[in-house]
Amino acid sequence: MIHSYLYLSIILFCLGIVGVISRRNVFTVFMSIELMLNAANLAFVAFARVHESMDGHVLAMMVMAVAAAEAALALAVVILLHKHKSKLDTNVFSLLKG
Amino acid sequence: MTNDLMLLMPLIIVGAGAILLMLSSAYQKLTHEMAAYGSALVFAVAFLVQLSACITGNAVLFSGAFNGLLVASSFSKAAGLIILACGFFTAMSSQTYFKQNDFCSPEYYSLTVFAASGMLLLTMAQELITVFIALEIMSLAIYILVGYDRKNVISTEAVLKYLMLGAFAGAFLTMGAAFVYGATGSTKFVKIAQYVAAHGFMQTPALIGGSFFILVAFLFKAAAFPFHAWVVDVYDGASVPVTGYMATGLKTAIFAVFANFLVLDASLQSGWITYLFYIAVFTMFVGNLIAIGQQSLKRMLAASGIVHTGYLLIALVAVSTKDFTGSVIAYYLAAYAASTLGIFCALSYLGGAGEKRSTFDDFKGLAKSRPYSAAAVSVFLLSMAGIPPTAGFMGKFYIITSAIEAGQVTLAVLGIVSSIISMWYYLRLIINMYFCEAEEQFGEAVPSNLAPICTFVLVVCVFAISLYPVVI
Amino acid sequence: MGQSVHYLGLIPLFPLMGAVFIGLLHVFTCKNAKLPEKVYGLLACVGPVLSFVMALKVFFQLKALPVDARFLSHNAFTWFSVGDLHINMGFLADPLSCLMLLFVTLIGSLIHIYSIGYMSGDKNYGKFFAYMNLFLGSMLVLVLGDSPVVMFVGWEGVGLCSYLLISFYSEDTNNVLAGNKAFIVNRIGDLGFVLGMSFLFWGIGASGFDYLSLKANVHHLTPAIALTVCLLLFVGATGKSAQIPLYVWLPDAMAGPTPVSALIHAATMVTAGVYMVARFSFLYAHVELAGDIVAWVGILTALLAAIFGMFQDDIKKVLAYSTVSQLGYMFAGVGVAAYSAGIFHVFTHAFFKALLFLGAGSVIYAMHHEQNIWKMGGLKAKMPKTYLTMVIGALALAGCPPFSGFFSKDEILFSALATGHYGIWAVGLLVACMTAYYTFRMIFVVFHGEPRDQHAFDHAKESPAVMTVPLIILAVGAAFAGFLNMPGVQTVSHWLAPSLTEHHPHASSFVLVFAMATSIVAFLVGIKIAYSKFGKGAAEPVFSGFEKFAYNKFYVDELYNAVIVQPYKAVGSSIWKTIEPNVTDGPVKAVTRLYMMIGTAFKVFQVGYVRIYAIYMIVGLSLMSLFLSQSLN
Amino acid sequence: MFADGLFLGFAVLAVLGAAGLVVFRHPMNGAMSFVVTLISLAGLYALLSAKLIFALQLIVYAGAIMSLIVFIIMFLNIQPSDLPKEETKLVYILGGLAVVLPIGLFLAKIVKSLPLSSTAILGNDFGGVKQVGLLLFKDWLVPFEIVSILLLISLIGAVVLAGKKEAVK
Amino acid sequence: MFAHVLSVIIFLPIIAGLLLLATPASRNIARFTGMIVSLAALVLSLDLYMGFQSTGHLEFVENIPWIASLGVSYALGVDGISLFILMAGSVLLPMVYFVFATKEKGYYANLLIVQGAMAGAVCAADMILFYIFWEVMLLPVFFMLGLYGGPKRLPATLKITLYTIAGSLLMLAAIVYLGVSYHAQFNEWSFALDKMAQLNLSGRVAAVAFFGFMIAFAIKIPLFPFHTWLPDAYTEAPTATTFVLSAIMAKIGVYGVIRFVVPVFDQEFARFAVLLAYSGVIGMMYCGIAAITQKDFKRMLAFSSASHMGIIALGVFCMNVQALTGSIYQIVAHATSTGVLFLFAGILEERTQTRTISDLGGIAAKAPIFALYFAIAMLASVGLPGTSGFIGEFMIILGAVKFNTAVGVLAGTTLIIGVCYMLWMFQRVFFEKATPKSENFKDFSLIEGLAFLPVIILIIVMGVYPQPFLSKITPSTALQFASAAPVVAQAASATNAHLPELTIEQK
Repeated sequence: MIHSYLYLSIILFCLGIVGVISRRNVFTVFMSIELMLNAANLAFVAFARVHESMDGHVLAMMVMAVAAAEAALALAVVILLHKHKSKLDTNVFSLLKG
Repeated sequence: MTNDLMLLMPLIIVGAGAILLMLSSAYQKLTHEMAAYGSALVFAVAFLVQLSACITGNAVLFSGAFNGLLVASSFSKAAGLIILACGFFTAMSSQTYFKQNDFCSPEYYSLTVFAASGMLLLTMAQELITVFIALEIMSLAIYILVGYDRKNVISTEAVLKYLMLGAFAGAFLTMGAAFVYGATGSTKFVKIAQYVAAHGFMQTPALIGGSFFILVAFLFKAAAFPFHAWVVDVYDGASVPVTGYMATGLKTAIFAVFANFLVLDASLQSGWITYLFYIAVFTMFVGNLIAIGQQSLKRMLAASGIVHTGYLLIALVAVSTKDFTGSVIAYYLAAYAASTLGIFCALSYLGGAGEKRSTFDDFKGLAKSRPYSAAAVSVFLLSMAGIPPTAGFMGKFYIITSAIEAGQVTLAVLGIVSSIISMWYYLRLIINMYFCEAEEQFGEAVPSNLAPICTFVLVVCVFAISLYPVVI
Repeated sequence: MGQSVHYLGLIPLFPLMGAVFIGLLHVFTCKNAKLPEKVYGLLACVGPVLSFVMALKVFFQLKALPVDARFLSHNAFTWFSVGDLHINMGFLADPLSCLMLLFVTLIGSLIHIYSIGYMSGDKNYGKFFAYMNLFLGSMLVLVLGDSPVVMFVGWEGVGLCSYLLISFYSEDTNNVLAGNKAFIVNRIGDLGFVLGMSFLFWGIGASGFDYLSLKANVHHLTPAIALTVCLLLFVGATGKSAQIPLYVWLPDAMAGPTPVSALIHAATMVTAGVYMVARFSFLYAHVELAGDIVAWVGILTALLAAIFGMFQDDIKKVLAYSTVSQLGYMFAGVGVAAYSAGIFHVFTHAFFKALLFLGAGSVIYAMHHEQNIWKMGGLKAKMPKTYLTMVIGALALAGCPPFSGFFSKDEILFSALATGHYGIWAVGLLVACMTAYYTFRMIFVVFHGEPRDQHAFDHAKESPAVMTVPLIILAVGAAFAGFLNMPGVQTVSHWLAPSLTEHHPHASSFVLVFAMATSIVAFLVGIKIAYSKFGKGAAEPVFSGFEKFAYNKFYVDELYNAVIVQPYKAVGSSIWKTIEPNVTDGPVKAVTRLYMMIGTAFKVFQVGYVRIYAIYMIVGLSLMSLFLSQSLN
Repeated sequence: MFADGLFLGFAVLAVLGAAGLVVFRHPMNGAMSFVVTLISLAGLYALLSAKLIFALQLIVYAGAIMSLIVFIIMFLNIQPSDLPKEETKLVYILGGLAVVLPIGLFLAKIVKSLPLSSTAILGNDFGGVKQVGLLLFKDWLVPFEIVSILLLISLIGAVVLAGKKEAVK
Repeated sequence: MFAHVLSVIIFLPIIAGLLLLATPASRNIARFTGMIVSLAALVLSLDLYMGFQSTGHLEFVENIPWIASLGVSYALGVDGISLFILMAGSVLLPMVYFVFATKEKGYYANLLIVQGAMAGAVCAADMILFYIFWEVMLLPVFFMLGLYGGPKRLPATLKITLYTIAGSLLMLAAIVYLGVSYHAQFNEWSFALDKMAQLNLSGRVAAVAFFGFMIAFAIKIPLFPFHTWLPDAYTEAPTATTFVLSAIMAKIGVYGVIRFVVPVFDQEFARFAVLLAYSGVIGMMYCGIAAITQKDFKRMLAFSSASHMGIIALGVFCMNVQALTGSIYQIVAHATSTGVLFLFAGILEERTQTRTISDLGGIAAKAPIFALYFAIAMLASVGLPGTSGFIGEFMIILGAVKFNTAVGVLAGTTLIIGVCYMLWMFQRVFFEKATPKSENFKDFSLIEGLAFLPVIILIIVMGVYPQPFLSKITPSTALQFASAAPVVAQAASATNAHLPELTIEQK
């Protein structure tokens, strides 16, 4: 039964990956990453349930904190990008190549 | 107890120093030069303390309070020393660099110190989430440093790429941690090791998957194939001192934790050897192939960084889980750090305002006007290329020896071949500096003497390290 | 073991020292302060004369010894010694080398004296005498060396000197080319010599590599090796002594000053090959086949050279070809195991050929370096001494009894007949006839008839005493040296016996008489034809058909040039123009090009789109997870 | 039964939300559908009897983080013109799914190999604030402390990168 | 004679050179420093030579542990084989400072460094130490070639550098392999040369390691077909560099073969000896024939040098004491003759401003002393008896004939090939009529004459009275075969089966 939770988390994780690699919209990309983190959290909590130890919960909290920090930074970067090009397209930013 | 405190002291000093710098940077009075000296001081002190702390074997820090999440070992100490030295030289060269480029503010230096604290944590962390957080501390600080030049779209692009992919990799790390937790019921290295010893590695699929994702994250940060693509652009976009810092300190920290994780158990390491083997080979060759075509020096160095990652992976493949000291890895990292930092130090004052000299051709005829700097740069390049009697050679020698001793003759030979391939793009710069006529003058005065001094100190280091024997 | 005498080493040393001394003197003075020629002349003659005196001393000391113990040796120092290879810088004087010693030093001294006059006024006077001394020294090393290796030192030394002296007038490219030709052809022979020595060493050299030990161990040699060694050594001899196929250098060598031609290319150096074969008589006597090959090569050379000789118009070329032909005789002699006969011919030939050359030199000197016989004529009135001496030389060469040439040549033919080599005897006889013809053709054209170039004729006059005196002395030798070994006397043969392994054929006196008679007839026929054609002066003939062919020496030089020289050069240029850049260096070039190509090609992957980088990651990941899920059970 | 029903509902919602996030063109729509996912995840946490996490998920994630994101999206008042024209979006998504499939299967395989265990709701003392808090401050002190550093850094980062010190040319 | 004489010989020049580079010294100071230091090194090595006991084993040994955990140590020592290469360097290099007066500071400094490095490579008794010096040797050459070379120097520089480094890196792998297998067999770490002989290696990996060494040395020597870097490098390099490369550095390649390959890989060596011998002899002929059509006398000398190296290498591969001794002797002889010839070529180039043979002529008349010296050196290089060139060449051919008849005969052709191009060049440059370029060619000054005199005398002495030198060499060479006697003997008998064959074909 617990497996279904894990399958779900896997599905979400994979959807997150798909979001990252298939979208050019900065926001979507970052949110997809958040989605992956959430999938991880779900796994943590599910496993905590399996082991009946609450370490998983703590870990999930930590992940949330990190996610928050990352999100803040990501948004700052997004603002910066928008200031420069007023575009949200990641492909616009490809001056560095070759 | 006091011993634990002593061992933790560098981290404490760095953390406190970082926070102090951050706070004091709120005052308008504090010029960024003072901040530079402050951070340098912090690094220096921490370095000395680290040096004074003598470690043999592993010492669990504050096992009571910290619950065994932080462990200091001779390896972590060595890594810590390298990291702190990198920080020190970065601060110094930054001071000179920002004489010619004005987008600096005191926070810059507090961030370098913060990054260092993250790296130190990474070397000592013995638990996955701690590792994750430390990694993020380090990475976030570096992201900010990379994007520090806000006026410059290039650096913004760099930070976008780095941040996005870094977070992406971080997600894998968490997922991996989750699976490891699911498999073993804990994320502490000790517990994991016990579990593996009890149940075996290949018999625990969740552990395989988890460690797989964790390795992916590490490989990404270490810029191994196929997770290497970002590194060239990000190095290119970042400002010179930051690039140097990333190339050396960050890599050191990553490989420290990588090794720590990999040597948890023999079966775990042997389970990954095959993959690491191929990854190492591809990393070396892809790195070389990217480096060959580059015109910009920073991009070339980034690519060569990939190649060196490959060599370090060889060392990881060859590493023995019994009585692991990591001396080979530490030595190679030190050698590599010395020469790479040296080059970036030199670039930070040779590059000119706004890094107007960045390609191979810009350095033609350097030897005429700046003989000593050219000589220093040549030394660093030779060290990277692994020509004796520089540190780079000894590092390569140790790695090959350990590889062959571990029975990885093929890998050793391939490593040799790749270093043959790499020869050309190192020599190319020397040839430009010495044998070509100058296209433009290097007339402008050196803004300040710190970076030059550091460069020559590092030249000394390159030779000193090469003569210093290590224990395998 | 024969007794050891220390002055043996001095014999070569005197001329060598002289060479060094004169050479340095010349080098350091030629630019600014020129020394008077007299100084050089005197210095130059000291060495040879002293050596000659020493040679006499050696001779008498040997004579004093009992016949079977007739050799003196001197071991100067260990030259080099590695493993079993022990080479001493040792000298050996036995009857054979003593004989050579005597006439080499004698004729050498005479020619040095002659040169004082001949070379007067040459701006490289000093250099010339340095070379001459050096040559004499090397020749003496060759003669006295007690092991093949030491002999080889002299062997190459004389080669070098002949190179230097042929290209003496180095302003003119042709002379230098002639010199190069001589040296290179000699080197081809030397290759044979060296290889021969190597085989000999690995055969029996381990226990001592000097002649005495070799002679002692020769029976240990397997027939195959023995034959190989003989033939290889003979290759060396053909090079040095201008036999087929390596004779081509000698006629060109006449580019050098005439005394050089007399000393090196007639009297001494070119006979080194014969001497060497005689030295190895213990080996050649061992191998019938080798002997026959030597004999046939010799006699054919004699024939060929005689044919060429009949059509030359350069006085020195005539003599050169006659030299080649006489050398052929000598090889025929040693080939049929009549070593003493061969050596004896060497001995007599040295006298009359040196004489002829010096006479020719004196003529050339008088005609202001005109060498074409068709520009001369009637000179006997102008230069009687020269004429007389030359006629003596010519008679000796043509084998007119009782001159020296007759006895020596006759003995060779006789022993060919006696040992049953009829073919060789027949050819030899023919050659004898031809020899008489071309010799007297020359004499008649040069000295008899009307002067063809009046102007030159008017200025021609007898040469100074310093030149004519040696002529006279040589003439005496040429006239009477023959009696030393006339049938029944055989002084020389007996003298040489201890150092040669030969068994004299016991032929009936009829054979002896027959041989003599036939060769006299041959001589008469030859001289008759010559007289009838050129006796009373004749115009320069125009050749056609076979004559033309022979006049152009059967186009052998052209052939060699086309078959060997040009291809060699072509290969050389093709190597570094075509093969080097494309074949040997090709792979390297290809690798570099590939390297650069890949380098530039790989930039494509760094597209700069962050999403693509993420895709790289994921693709890699999914591939790895594919493999991993295999490994999961 | 009831729990299973709830699980099913939440799961479907979560997946749909995630899919929406991936598919929608405008980030705002994406954000909204992502909120759905987050909330349903909170529900799932509750089902897994992780009470504190359930709360945090709602407060921190669905509350703070998402509102921050939405705020920024509004703040930048993105016109459709600013958005990238992703004509090939579908292709990429399908391709991405294809690429990701092996990873998913690999993970699924792992999960399959794990032992089954019930998900019955546990008593009060599991996942409650007190227990988790104790755990947090006793065993997990180090991560807790260093997270503070992390947040500090992100704070600086926000200031440095997005701060309005001088106008960006 | 004091304790660390070898270290001094090695490091005195290196340190002096580095100091010169580090300080803004004038070119004159640099030159005189060079003179003094190299002369000091010469004195020391002469002292060494006198004190040499010719035991056949290493002498003047210094051994200081360096990397204890890997058994790497700073170990030096010379035996009869290395002594002569060391001497060649010490004797020849001082000349350069006398002959070339007006070069840049770096020129002299780099020369000093390369001198020290070469001495180190020859004296090193530890493989790692050897490798370090071996690589360091290359760097000054790289800089001299690139900085002071001819117009087309850059490609030449790159080619020689990459080529050589590629080879030597492979050697590094082989060295490490040896060290590790020593550890595996004797359970102690060591890279000491003398211990490696005890290893018994076999199997494919051993063969690979063998080629790892062989290729490195083959490139350095250079052995056909790895010689393609040579003509460009020798031609473009400044004279002193060409001199160093041809006179000493190439020899260190041969030395390497004798030192590493023969004792350690005796089986592989015996197995591939014939192949190697052929490559040596083919190289000799190939380069010799190529030399005759060269228009540029420096390039011609380059080819001739390559050709001689082929013969020298052949001597090593013939696996008998005569040939080996011969090739060591030839090493010195060739260093003196060809090395000096390159210097003369440099002088010619400086005074006539041309390297084209056809631009020159009649120099013998203009400059008799120069011509005399040149002629003597040339005759030595064509191996005329009485000069140093003959002894070695003769012994090599002798040994080659024993080793394998065909190889021996081919090797003999060097007598002819060598003389062809040399005479041809001599004729064009020194004989014939003077050309505008060589019209007012200045003869040697007294200084130059005296500077070269010792070498010229050495050439003669080594030809006339070689035994004293040989007696110092032979013990070591004999030892070489004492160590690997059975294998080599069996191999020799295998390759020496030509005698019966011959008998058959004669019957």
